[in-house]
Amino acid sequence: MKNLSLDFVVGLFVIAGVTLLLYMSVNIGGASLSDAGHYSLIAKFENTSGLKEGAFVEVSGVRVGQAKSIRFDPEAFEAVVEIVLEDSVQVPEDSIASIRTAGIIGDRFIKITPGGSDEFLVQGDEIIETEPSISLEELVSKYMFNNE
Amino acid sequence: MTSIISIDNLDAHYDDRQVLFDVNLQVNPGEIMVIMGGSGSGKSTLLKHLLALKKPTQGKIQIDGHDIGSISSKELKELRKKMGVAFQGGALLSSLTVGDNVRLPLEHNTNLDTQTIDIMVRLKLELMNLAGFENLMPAELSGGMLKRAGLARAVIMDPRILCFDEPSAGLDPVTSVELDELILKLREAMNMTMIIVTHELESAFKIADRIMVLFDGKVAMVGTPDEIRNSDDKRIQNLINRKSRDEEVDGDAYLKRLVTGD
Amino acid sequence: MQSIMNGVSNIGGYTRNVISFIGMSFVFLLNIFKSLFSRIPPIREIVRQIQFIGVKSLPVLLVSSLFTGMAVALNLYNALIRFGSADLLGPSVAVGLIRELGPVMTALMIIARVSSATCAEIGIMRNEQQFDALDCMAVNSYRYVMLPRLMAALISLPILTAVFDMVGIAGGYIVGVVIHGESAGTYIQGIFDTVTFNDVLIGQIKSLVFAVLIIWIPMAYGYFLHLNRKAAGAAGVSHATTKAVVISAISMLVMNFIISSLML
Amino acid sequence: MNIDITDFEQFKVVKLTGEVDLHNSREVKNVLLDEVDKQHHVLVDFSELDYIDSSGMATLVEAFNRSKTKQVQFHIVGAVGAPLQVLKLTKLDSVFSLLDSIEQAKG
Repeated sequence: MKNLSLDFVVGLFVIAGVTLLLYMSVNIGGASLSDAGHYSLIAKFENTSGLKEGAFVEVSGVRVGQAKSIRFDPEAFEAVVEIVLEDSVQVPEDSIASIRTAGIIGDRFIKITPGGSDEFLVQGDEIIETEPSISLEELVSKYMFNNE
Repeated sequence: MTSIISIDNLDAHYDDRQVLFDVNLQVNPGEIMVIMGGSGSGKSTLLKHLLALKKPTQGKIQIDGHDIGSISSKELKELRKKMGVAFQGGALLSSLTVGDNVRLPLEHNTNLDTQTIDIMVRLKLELMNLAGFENLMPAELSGGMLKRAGLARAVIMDPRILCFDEPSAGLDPVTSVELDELILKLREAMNMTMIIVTHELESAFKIADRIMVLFDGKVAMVGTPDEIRNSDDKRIQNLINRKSRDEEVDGDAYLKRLVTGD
Repeated sequence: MQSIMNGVSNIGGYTRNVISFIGMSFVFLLNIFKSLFSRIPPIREIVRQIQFIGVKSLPVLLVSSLFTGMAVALNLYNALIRFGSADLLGPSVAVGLIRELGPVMTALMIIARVSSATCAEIGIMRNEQQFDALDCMAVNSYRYVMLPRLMAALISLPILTAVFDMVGIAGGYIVGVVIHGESAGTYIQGIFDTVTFNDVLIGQIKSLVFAVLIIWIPMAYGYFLHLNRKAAGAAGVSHATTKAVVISAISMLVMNFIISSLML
Repeated sequence: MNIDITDFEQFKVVKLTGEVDLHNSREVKNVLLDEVDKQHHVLVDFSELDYIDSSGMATLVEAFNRSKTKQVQFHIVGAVGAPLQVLKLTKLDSVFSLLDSIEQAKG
């Protein structure tokens, strides 16, 4: 009986602990256990400054996916961002991907502004129209430069 | 008769200090060999070498035909199954009950049924007058009981060789006599070869077939109890007559030790 | 002149001892891992050790994590409110806990509770010749004594770290939402939006590495107790325990920095 | 070690030859328990037995205990030398019924 209760307590500890770990990884951390239910698109930006891998993707302010990878294309001098979206989210082919900032010191995220086309992008397609991230300094210096 | 244990020209060191000098010993099968000496004489070190817990600086130890200096770890494991060791304080695992301690070698080295093991454990505990202590923890036992439980564990595999470190140290005279009788009974029934390390003269003379006397890491004498008693070696006579080791004091050397510590 | 010579050779001797101890400790760790493959690990012992390392650490961990979370939230709130960014409280507390404070504080609590006890226990086993006895019984003491503790630590620490993180975040919730009246939705949704799987992963990798460090070091100090002949016996055990705790804590913190900088 | 089983009157005589130790006591156990379970009266013949260790003794204790619940006779015959010493050392001579010869079992 003594051994049984020891086993029971330890078993409970391990089961509860692993559940908690999985909850943390999947729900809070947003790890996807499988690739099913998702597809990915490509968007090329002139400047992704401040955007991080794992940054979320919004359509109309709703979080629908995340930036999976960001790499530099040395030939075109562009940043290539791989965006992973849920299957239920369909993006018209003339949509615009732009990098925005949440709040003044908040994270950068990708905003997709849907276009009007009836054709939808599928796995591996590219969002042609993009707007790069705008840095505050650039904005300010532009304003000062124009005023000169 | 070929000897079951033979030690040839054994030297041993602790760091830079030499503790055994050219020790030689042959032990015959079924013999009770007592290794006797005062504290610091190197007898515990000798035992450590016999158990292959320490590597000799020089010399050879053969047990049951195996040179334990060059033995493979697999052979050593097999050899150790044939050897039982009872340590001075019992050396029972403090996290296990007495019963679990005694059954440990069986559970690790045999595939006997649990019930058979149970009965074997109780047989040995009965033998050591420890019936009913099976489920106690080692911390709940007295020193003498720990020693007997350690002995029970040492003989649980019915080893051919039993090594016993200080059987009577720290025991009251009655318990110590009981333990001596138990050792003799064990030898008679199981025909074990025994190596017993002790500093107790009385028990040594009672149980030994032969005695080896160590002084400062050197063998002073090996012989039967009678030969030892009749020896004219002054140090042995001092040991037997319980005289302190008065030596001639060299005044100059003494002064030097006091002043410089050398 | 003589004293300079002595000083130099003391340093040399000390260095030699340290290096040989480090070498032996690595062989020791290797032997533990090797014993994993020799036979079925002793499950009974592993369960017992999880009970000791994991289950019994829960109460102290719950209290310390709650107050750590609250203290962190309190400080962050006071800093963030100056920039008008109190809505970032949730994410800040969560990321700080999951990446840094959770693994480190959990490891520190386990060092205080388990490492010291383990070193003392193994040191006493060495003193009482229990390892000699195991050797003589042909029982592999690595497999029987060390492996269960290592496995139990590897299982328990990630779980304890997760508990610490979650309770700490709850502590932050108490300070931010209950005491200072920030919006509960902002606090919680901010965490969901900000914390990435990478953050959780780093925290968990840390807790696994710490688990090895803080159980291996005290075990090695206890196991090699007899080699330091100047400090044997009870004094040796207390000396080794103190040293093991200090070295465990320091190497854990150094390793924390290394992992953080490698995985940022 | 060898195990021979012969019949004598109402008894099965299990004769152990050689040495019983950790490696073969399980075999002895299977034979003895098997006979006892078949409601046979058992005589264990020790006369050719050179050595028996405590696992062998434990085995005999198990079989003897089983014989009591099955209410069959269980005797040890012709124990001399080392096996007898072991029986005496473990005080099992007071537990088992020891006979000098097989013929004794009849009366």
